[in-house]
Amino acid sequence: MSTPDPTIHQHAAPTGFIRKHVFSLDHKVIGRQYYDLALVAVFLGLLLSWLMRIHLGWMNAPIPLLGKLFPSGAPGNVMTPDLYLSLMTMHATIMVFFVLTTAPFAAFGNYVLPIQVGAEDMAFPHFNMMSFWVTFLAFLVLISSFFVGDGPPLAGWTSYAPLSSVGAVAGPGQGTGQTLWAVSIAIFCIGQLLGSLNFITTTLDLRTKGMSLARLPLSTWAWFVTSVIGLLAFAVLLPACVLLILDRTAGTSFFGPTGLVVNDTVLPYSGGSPLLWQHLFWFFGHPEVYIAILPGFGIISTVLPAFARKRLLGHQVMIGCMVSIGFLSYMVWGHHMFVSGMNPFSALMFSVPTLIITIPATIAVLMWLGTVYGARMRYTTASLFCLGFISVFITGGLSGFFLAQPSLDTYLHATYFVVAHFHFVMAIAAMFGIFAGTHFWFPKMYGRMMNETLGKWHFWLTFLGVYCVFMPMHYLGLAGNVRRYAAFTDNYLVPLIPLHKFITMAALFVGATQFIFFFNFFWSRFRGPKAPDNPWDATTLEWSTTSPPPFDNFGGRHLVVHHGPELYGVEGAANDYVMQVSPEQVDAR
Amino acid sequence: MDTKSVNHTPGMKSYGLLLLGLFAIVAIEVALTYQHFAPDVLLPWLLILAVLEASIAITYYMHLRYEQPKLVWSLFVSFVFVMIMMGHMFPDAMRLLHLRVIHW
Amino acid sequence: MGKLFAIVVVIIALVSAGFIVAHVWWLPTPISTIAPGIDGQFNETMWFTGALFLSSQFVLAFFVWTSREGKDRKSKYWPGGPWPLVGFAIVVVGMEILTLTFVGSKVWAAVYMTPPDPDSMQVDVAAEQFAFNFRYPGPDGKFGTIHPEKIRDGNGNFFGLDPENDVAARDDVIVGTLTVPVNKPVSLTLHSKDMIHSFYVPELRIQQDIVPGLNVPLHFTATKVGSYEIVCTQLCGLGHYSMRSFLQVLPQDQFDQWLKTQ
Amino acid sequence: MDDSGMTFHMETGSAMEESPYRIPSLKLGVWLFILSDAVTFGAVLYAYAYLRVGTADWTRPFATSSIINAIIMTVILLVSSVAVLAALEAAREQHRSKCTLWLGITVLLGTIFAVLHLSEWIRMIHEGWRLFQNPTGGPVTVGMTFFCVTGLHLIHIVGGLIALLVVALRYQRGRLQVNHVETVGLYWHFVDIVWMFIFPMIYLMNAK
Ligand code: HEA
Ligand code: HEA
Ligand code: CUA
Ligand SMILES: [Cu+2]
Repeated sequence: MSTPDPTIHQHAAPTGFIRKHVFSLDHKVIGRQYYDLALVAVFLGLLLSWLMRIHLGWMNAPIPLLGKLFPSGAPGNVMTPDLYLSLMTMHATIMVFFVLTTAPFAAFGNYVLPIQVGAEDMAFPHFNMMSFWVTFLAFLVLISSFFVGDGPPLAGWTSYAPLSSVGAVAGPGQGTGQTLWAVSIAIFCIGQLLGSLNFITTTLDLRTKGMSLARLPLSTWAWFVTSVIGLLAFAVLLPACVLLILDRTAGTSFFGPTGLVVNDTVLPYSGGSPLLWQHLFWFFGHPEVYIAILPGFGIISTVLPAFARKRLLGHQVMIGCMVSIGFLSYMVWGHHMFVSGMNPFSALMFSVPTLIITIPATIAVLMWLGTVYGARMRYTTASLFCLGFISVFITGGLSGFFLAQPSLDTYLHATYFVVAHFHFVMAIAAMFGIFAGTHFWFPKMYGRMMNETLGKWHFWLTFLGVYCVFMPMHYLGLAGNVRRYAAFTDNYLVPLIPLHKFITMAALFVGATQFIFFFNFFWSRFRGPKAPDNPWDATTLEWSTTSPPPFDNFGGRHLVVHHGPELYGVEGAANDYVMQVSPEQVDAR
Repeated sequence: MDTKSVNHTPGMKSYGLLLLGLFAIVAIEVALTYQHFAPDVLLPWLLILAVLEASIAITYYMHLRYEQPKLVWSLFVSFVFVMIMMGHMFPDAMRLLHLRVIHW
Repeated sequence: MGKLFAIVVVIIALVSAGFIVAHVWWLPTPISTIAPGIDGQFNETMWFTGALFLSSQFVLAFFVWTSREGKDRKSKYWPGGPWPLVGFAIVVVGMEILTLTFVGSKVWAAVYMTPPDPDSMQVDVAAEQFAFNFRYPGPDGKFGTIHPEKIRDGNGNFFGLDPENDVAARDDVIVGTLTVPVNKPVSLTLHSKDMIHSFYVPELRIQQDIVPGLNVPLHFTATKVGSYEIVCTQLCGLGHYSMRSFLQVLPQDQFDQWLKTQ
Repeated sequence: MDDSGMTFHMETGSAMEESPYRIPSLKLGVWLFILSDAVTFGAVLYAYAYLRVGTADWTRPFATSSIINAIIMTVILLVSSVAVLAALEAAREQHRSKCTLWLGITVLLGTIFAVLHLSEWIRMIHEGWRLFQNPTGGPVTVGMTFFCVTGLHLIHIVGGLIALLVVALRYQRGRLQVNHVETVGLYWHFVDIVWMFIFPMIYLMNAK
């Protein structure tokens, strides 16, 4: 237990390059490191999704250079079915774990949370540093599966046993590749557990004077709830992955049933159950999807008021929504297993809480709508992404309403309807949350402003584009188009290929527009105009210090908080908004 | 650097007594085991005893009794809740028993 | 900027809904006794969520349209505060959840929780990478025992039977397409020899994973003569996309004919 | 309850809101770690229970001798818990050497536990139990679950021993304070408590 004594947690500013920028204990550096990791990851995931889309649109069209990258996977530059599945698996794993868990939660959380609560640093800086480097290691391990044996695994990001547990006989990539996948995810769990532990302790213990729980900004609330979910969810995925590794390497058969026969030979497994993996995975898996979206909730609820220039409608209600969603997220995991051979009675048992979870979500949406109502909206890129978030989250969430009913899921399960659903809520809504957060906090994180014009172009093209990409996937699903298909050869699928072609073109377009963002990001990061301390007239603590903040965040000052986080458009105040730290007296509306 | 828990604690004497209590529980568990009940009868009893044992250790050895009730509840509720939720696996395990491909 | 956003959102909402309303891409015509129930449930849900989708997107658009910055303007607050909205959501969504669950669980139970009709036709389904095989008990009405070690794809012994020692196995009829008589209840026993596969016939509105190590029961009654595709919907390896078979629904007499010729 | 809470943020100054739990962050951190680790054990035990419930002909491998061995292990672990408490008491009276002594005794007991544990393993391995093999011809899941669950616990024991050693040495040299002894103690009690469930679920439920 050689953790630093947290009660003397402020550590002297490091001098050497290594300690300053690489193995730094400073939560701000770690936050930026997480963000850069997410950027690299999302870039990779994006390229993979391009390759996938091209293949789905034009099954046997040669893709230049692909043969060079994957000699075995793409003879003559034409993608083989197994390569397609491998790319799909990597796309999903990278996006879900290394983008959607790192960017909104670990990156922004690390950077902003301690400042928003008025602390000099996280409670356990060493754990914090470990958390990042462990995650980074996990990423390397995952990527290395591109270069070993016969490539990355093809079992999908859910890695259902026995496909994932019997080893190389199951197909290309199921040898070393799948093992690396399991190892990588196991390591990742450790990293996130350390992170969650840190977040919770920091939020509870290191709040500056006057920052009562009631005065915490909603973003901090979101990260707090998220880390509680993470602390309990990753603790289940970790052993699950270890058991999977044991099944693959040590000959145990947790997930391997008796009498598996692959090419005429009986495999040595006995007595296990494939359903056990699904239970363990989804017990983590569903909370994970809320780990992905809740920070988005928080970011929107913090950013939207700053640009609507009014309080969020129902601050406490929003907290209630997030907490109850957190609770419910543990009662619903079986909705991924309705037709999995699970006890059909359990299906009903899982369906009801799943439907109930839509109520807090609906309330959250209504709170945002009510905030937009009659607002003096300032249309910046950040606020546009907030509005976009509301729109796409509604779209994506409502399709969950279908899937939540077993009687409909028997038709829709494993079709593109599901793909559409989770891309809307995850690939777009959560991403919009990230974008909003990026444009909002960029000045603080890098001390420079992002370019608004480029930002707005990026928003409009992305907003239109993603609807073109993922809305048609609902229609594919209605027509019964099965997901995870490397080619559409069934008679009833062939007529759908034109629609796939359209989606592909839209996807290429959307992907391309992301480069506007990448360019804007890097250009502004080094060339952008210097940022003032509080460019958005926002009220939370991070805006009461310099951009970027000094090493100890507040230059030795001990801030005292006097107000709640969202005092915008206050009558009779000096300048229509009241910083949390400003001592001026105002009647709380 | 001290907190409630540091200030007053049961003290070694009561620790010793509690230890004897724990031994007793273990003895009862073993005794029950050799009555050769059916597993589904035995397990609940063993678990109840184990929980009793654990709660003694948590409350006194880990001093949770002297912490803020808030802490007790946060930890207790979240853990028990998660465990109960995991119990949802079981209707399935039972079914496994019946659907198992016996001849395989 | 706000007006533009509002217009875009409205257009997106209308176009998206348009394709649904026009049924450009839609569920195939149902062919099973349970399908109407499911489709009813489906339409009910579609109406509700469709209404919510349009209403909420329009509301968003409208609010954005009317909210712009102005030095003089004071921002309006939602009349009555959050709680009425909370109540609204709980009531509206809650009621719908209740009704949907009430009806839906009946539908679900009819498919998965009711025992098959006692005099329904027994068919044994073996899934493997990447094919379905179907087995009829033959005249004796008994299935031969399965011996995994005897499974040979080469000589077509997909079920690992050994006719030498096993009388019941001798007359088992093994075919590659599922052929059933129309309007007769069929009860399948699904099992897989390697990975998890899935039995999915969109027209039947039925999907069921085939889990190795389990005998998963499934029953249906086809109501329309014709040939329909059975596809595998659970990722089972590189050939997943190519794993399929056909469901032949024949009139009773033709079915008996067919069974004889096997 | 309230008087004490104020005192502990001395170092960071009263410029802080006080923690709702009124305990040092380190202790809260350890409690959270224990929470998530408990969930991990819960998951593994659930996996074991799931497979066992789903298996008709489960073999019960443990003869009276191994049960007795398990009982001895249990007793030792329980005693070691009290030893840690003694160390804590000593630390509070600022008896550094006495505290280290008790920590040493804990380490000793823990080591004995581990040794007995391993000897049990070796015995079973000689009998032919493996992660993938059941000498009695019953389901192989028996050995598999046994080795995995107890193995996971053994790892925690070893980790705990190392932690105890580190704390003992650094506390002796005056590098650490009471609260470090307390937190390492918390972890050790937790390992003990986990065993309180493994003993009945793995051993007693599998007694011949
Ligand atoms: C960020 C991620 C995220 C989020 C937030 C959600 C949210 C929800 N998800 Fe989703 N889901 C995934 C990610 C996510 N999901 C993923 C990744 C998968 C697939 C995994 C895989 O198989 O690969 C999946 C799959 C999935 C399934 C399994 C489908 C299948 O495989 O067969 C189900 C079934 O119940 C489901 C349900 C839901 C529900 C009910 C919600 C609810 O929380 C939605 C709540 C939101 C709303 C209901 C919208 C709110 C707004 C309104 C209702 C408007 C109100 C306006 C007025 C009243 C005016 N999801
Ligand atoms: C966060 C998760 C995420 C994201 C962003 C995406 C993005 C995309 N996905 Fe992905 N996808 C999944 C998660 C995600 N996907 C999952 C879980 C699966 C299931 C796999 C399985 O079945 O096992 C899947 C599967 C999947 C399929 C189905 C494969 C199949 O079933 O056969 C397809 C097919 O078109 C697809 C396409 C796309 C496209 C075109 C994009 C993108 O092109 C959309 C455009 C991209 C963006 C709008 C995001 C841009 C973000 C940035 C530029 C940076 C943001 C900043 C930081 C992160 C710091 N995805
Ligand atoms: Cu069989 Cu997919
Ligand atoms: Cu889910």
